[in-house]
Amino acid sequence: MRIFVAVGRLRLWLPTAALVMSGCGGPFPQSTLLPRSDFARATDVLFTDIFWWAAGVFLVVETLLVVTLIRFRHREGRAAPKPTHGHTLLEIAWTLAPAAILVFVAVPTVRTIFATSGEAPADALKVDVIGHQWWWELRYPDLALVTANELHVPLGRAVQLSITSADVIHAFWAPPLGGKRDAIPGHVNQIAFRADRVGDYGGQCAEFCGASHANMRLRVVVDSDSGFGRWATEQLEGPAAPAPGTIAERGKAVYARSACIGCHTIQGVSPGVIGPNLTHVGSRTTIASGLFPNDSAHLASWIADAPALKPGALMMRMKPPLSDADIAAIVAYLESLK
Amino acid sequence: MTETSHTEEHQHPTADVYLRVGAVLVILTVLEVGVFYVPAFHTVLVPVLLVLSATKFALVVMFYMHLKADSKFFTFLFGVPLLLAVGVMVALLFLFFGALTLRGAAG
Amino acid sequence: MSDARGLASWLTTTDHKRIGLLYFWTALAFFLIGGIEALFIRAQLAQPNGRLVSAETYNQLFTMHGTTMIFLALMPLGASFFNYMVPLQIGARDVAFPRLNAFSYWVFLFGGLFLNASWFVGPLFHAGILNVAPNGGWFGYANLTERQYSPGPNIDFWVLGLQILGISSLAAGFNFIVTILNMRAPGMKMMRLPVFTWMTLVTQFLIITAFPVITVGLAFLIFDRFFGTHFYVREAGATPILWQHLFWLFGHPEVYILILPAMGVVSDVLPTFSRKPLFGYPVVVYSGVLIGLMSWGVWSHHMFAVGLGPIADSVFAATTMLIAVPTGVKIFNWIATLWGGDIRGTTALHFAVGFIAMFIIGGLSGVTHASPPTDLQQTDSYYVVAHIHYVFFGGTIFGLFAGIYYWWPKMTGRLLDETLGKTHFWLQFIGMNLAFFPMHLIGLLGMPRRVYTYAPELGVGSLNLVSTLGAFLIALSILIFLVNLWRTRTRGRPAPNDPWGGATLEWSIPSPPPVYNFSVIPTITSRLPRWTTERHGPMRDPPATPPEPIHVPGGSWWPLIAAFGLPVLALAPLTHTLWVAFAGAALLLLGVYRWAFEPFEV
Amino acid sequence: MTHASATQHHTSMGLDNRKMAFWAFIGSECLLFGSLISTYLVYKGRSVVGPYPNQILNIPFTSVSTFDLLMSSLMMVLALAAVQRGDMKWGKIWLFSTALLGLVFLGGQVIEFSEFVNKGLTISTNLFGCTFFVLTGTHGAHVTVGVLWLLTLWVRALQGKLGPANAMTVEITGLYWHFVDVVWIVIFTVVYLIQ
Ligand code: HEA
Ligand code: HEA
Ligand code: HEC
Ligand code: CUA
Ligand SMILES: [Cu+2]
Repeated sequence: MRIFVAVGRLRLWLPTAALVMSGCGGPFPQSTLLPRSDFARATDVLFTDIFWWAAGVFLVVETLLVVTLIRFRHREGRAAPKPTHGHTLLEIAWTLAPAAILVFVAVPTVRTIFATSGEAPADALKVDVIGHQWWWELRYPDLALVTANELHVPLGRAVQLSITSADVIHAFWAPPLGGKRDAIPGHVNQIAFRADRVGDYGGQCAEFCGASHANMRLRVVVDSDSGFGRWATEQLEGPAAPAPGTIAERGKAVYARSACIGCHTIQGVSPGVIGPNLTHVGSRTTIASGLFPNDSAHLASWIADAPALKPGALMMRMKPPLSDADIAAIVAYLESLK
Repeated sequence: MTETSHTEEHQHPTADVYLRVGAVLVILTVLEVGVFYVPAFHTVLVPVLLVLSATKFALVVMFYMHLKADSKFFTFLFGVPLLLAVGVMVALLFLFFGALTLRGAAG
Repeated sequence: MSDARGLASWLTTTDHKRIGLLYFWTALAFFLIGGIEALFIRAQLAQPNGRLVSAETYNQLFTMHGTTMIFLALMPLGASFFNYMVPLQIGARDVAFPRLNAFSYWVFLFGGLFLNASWFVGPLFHAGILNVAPNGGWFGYANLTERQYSPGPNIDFWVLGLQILGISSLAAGFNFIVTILNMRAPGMKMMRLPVFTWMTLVTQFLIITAFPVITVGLAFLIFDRFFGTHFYVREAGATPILWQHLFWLFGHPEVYILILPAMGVVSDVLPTFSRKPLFGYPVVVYSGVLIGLMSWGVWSHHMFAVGLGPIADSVFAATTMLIAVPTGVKIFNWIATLWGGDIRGTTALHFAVGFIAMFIIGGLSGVTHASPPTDLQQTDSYYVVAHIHYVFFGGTIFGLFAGIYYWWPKMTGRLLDETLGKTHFWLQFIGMNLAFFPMHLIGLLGMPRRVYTYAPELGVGSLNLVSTLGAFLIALSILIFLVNLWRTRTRGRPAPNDPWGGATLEWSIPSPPPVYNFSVIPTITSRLPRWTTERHGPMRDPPATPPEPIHVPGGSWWPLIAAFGLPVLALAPLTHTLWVAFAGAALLLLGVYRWAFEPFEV
Repeated sequence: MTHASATQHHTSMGLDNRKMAFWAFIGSECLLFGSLISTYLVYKGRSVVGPYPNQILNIPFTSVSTFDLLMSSLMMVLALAAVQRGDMKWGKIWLFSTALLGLVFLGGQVIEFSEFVNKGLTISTNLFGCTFFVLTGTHGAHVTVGVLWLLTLWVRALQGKLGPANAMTVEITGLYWHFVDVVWIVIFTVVYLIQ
């Protein structure tokens, strides 16, 4: 058993092979083969284990098949084959052998099921993850902090995600940190993990959820402990008030009289809950659930016509349309909300 | 699966048997409704009702549908899916009411 | 009537052989449609940020691809062999209920046309063409498929279409169960049945037990969508997970419905071409029965990410892994059949061996799915897509192609060209590995399934390109197959009764068989009636001309008319017109009544 | 209903083709009703608004319906026995009374349903309404088909086209009818008595 786990670790060639084959090099931000948390490591070890058993079975059976085909291929003049009908001992053997192998797969499987069942220690950082068509709402109940699409977690500290959905079924998946769990309306699913390397990882909704399922992405940022504290403190502050006379201030006024307030929350400015909380939207690196960089050009075209950028996006085109100047003002305002 | 190549004329029960089975069915139904109304039975209501209705079920199937006397193969053809259906029902109840789960989300 | 030609004779036919051919050509057409949909999918995904089709179109493409391949291509391709071969293999003149058989076919055809009509009828619903085809995936998870989240007619086509197709499968199921159990020639004991027939029997049992469950699940969805019920609506206290249970209770047996016939074909082809009886016949048969039974206890392995709790996950992991045992037993028996044989490398044998080689890969990736913790990283990613295609394409399709090359001479009287056949095989073999093997890695590297686009940063662009090339290589191989079919029509070598030296009954009669199949119903004394075994000499083939005249029943219009009632009925909710419902019901009733009281003799 | 094999005398298992098909059909129906009943059970007590079962189910009334359906099963076997011994006079009477009792049952269901609707329970009111109406409605649809089928046989009998030679047809009708009855036995217990 042990031996095989050890051998399994040698299977580092897998990601390497992928690197070679994909040619483009670079990191794989959503790879399941580069685990970055205890949860992901546990499943990866198990996968490695099963992989080698499977590879062994594959080699043995395919070799047997090929050897048989070559050895007993038709040759002129070969005597008629002996009509064997069966062999009881053989049958028993090839029933028991796979069954025995499966025991070696099943036992660690069950152990890992219980180890990864989502229970975290009491002091874990709690995050509520709520799937929406097609973005992620993230709430840190203990910090009274609400954000969207970019999950920040501290290095080395247990994190407990409570996952649910506001509309249809989604699935939360940040591969380097661990396997997915469905976000189901009316249910709460849990994932617990402890990230073990600082970094910026990709993730994505994995359950088909309608038009923009492909565009329901996610970023997970594992911060150092102090980095996380800094981020949290910033997020907890009220929204920055734009300096008087700036274009951003005008943007705030346009925002406050536009439809935006019906859907978006900016602390102290608007209470909407249909779209992502924008209180600190300027501090995020991407918009529209990880689709576009958070820059003025993208913000402007997003505000002008979101569904054109993201099929089906539930932030419809503004009617009546905002003027370019108004949009520019709003963009300036949003960018000021660090 | 047996190999019967000869055609058997199965002996169907007589009207007399049918009537008697009918009488038992009526009595069982009266019992069921009775049990339902007697408060003293409420703790054991569910098992009692299940037994009574399973008995009725079996009586109709065995006598009116002739499974008792007819080819065993028909019993097989009916019994296997029936067992599957019961199994599915039990499994779903377990899955939904959490008896099988520590913290299942399905319930 | 017997040898009648012309359109009407096909529309009214009750001859299992003609119905088998109808199934074959219809299913082949749907296979090409499903394949073309796959090519669009692959072209879109050839590189990151693909722009060939829109998100909406893509969602329709993969939904219709999966639905078409499963319900309109593979199941009916299997059905074409059930129809054509089972009566021949058991020594019968027809199936037990020939008109019910015709009914099944017509219902299937109308159901398939109904589903695919959705591509073109957008304008009737104030939408563009290519706009209202089903778009919820082949397992149509509620509550996305509820009216609230899918307001258009897309999902309506899907639920109503599948409901119609279910009726077709159920009717055929009862028919073939009775046919196989009750219409066997004298001496054809159960344990002498060819394995293909045995696996057909198991498949039919799975059909008649699994389809009612999806019928109920779909009925709930239909009620939710049209009549305001809340079977899958969270706000009413219900849960969308019920749909998942009902769907997979059906869905898992369904995947074995798709593989068992192919396993049957392989079990018949290997002995013929290694000139050796099937090794461990009873074990192969019983393991098939066991697989059928066990397939009822594993459905939640499609729901590991749902969070059923560690105990349920462990139970379903264990039952799922256990299925590997009877499946493995089959594989080993097949290899043992080849062992010591005199293996003739015909195209049919190539495909049968290809089945074994490729199915193992799919089965083993299935075992990695069966472990819930590892599946959490794989489910809903391309790794699952790889698994699906190794078992469906590497398994079912290879098995069915083995059947086509094996039985084509019997069905048409012409041998397919072997050179073209082997070219087809090798291109398809290489193509499928290019297309589907990289998907394992694509999935492990984090690409979810059912995405119309992916970011270049994922690093899976080149792998996807390879996969797309593989898909087009498969298309090329299929084109070669079509050329082979076409050439063979006129230029194929005429087939004798028995071009391969087969052991089973279908080879004892002319190719193609006469309407009455057997001039004299044979009496069977051995499992390999046409071979010399230790205890038996080969049987004498039935005489070329029947010693006494054989009465062949005429055709009937009523199955067609009754079947036509179903799509009409399905139109009623779609068009919100009550009289259409009455018209459909009237057609159905009329058809059934006339059919029930029409004189018809066998 | 198909007579395709009516003239088929020899079968491998010595069993009638149609009867075998019909038992397979009944097996299949087990899973249909099994799924419906499972759904009823897993959704039991999950309705978020009333009316709830104990406020609305009328046990005495349904007990009478249940009795009625049981008696119709008895009539059905008596009809079969009569047809088998060639007593077409009683055959007709029993067939007709079976159908009649079936109609009474359906009438009861119509009364029950409309009373529920009056009391505010429709198919879309709550989960109880959804599962109750779809389950009992599916059963009612089966009864309706059975009544049509029985009446068809009865008319054939009146026309003199039904005799001991068609006893198998009557037997199969009976199988269907009794199966619909046993499903009701389960529904009566699970839906009405076990609240
Ligand atoms: C023909 C169809 C077919 C077949 C035969 C199988 C066979 C198997 N499948 Fe597969 N499966 C599908 C079609 C099929 N599957 C489809 C379509 C889906 C996806 C549906 C969707 O989401 O769209 C799916 C998904 C699926 C899942 C869910 C994945 C997910 O969505 O997360 C799982 C999980 O357990 C699974 C497991 C298995 C297993 C264990 C087998 C076993 O039966 C395999 C057994 C065979 C072998 C193991 C190889 C031979 C054996 C030996 C040589 C013996 C020695 C072996 C060992 C000791 C291991 N399958
Ligand atoms: C059942 C069998 C089956 C078969 C045979 C196939 C065959 C193929 N499948 Fe499919 N597939 C599924 C069942 C099947 N698939 C299912 C169930 C899903 C899941 C759907 C869902 O998620 O809901 C799926 C999903 C699926 C996806 C994932 C989509 C997504 O998640 O976004 C992809 C992607 O590459 C794919 C590709 C292919 C390819 C390239 C083939 C090829 O093998 C196809 C080969 C065939 C051809 C290429 C046809 C040949 C045509 C010609 C030669 C042209 C001739 C033209 C004329 C005569 C006019 N399939
Ligand atoms: C009908 C509701 C609605 C209105 C009105 C609306 N939005 Fe949105 N907004 C959304 C939704 C929903 C999203 C998430 C869309 C997605 O990512 O799929 C969103 C996303 C955004 C985002 C990206 C946030 C992120 O973190 O990814 C910005 C910025 C934004 N909206 C700004 C605005 C502005 C400015 C206005 C007014 C001019 C506005 N919205 C009006 C619903 C709305
Ligand atoms: Cu959300 Cu897919
Ligand atoms: Cu499965």
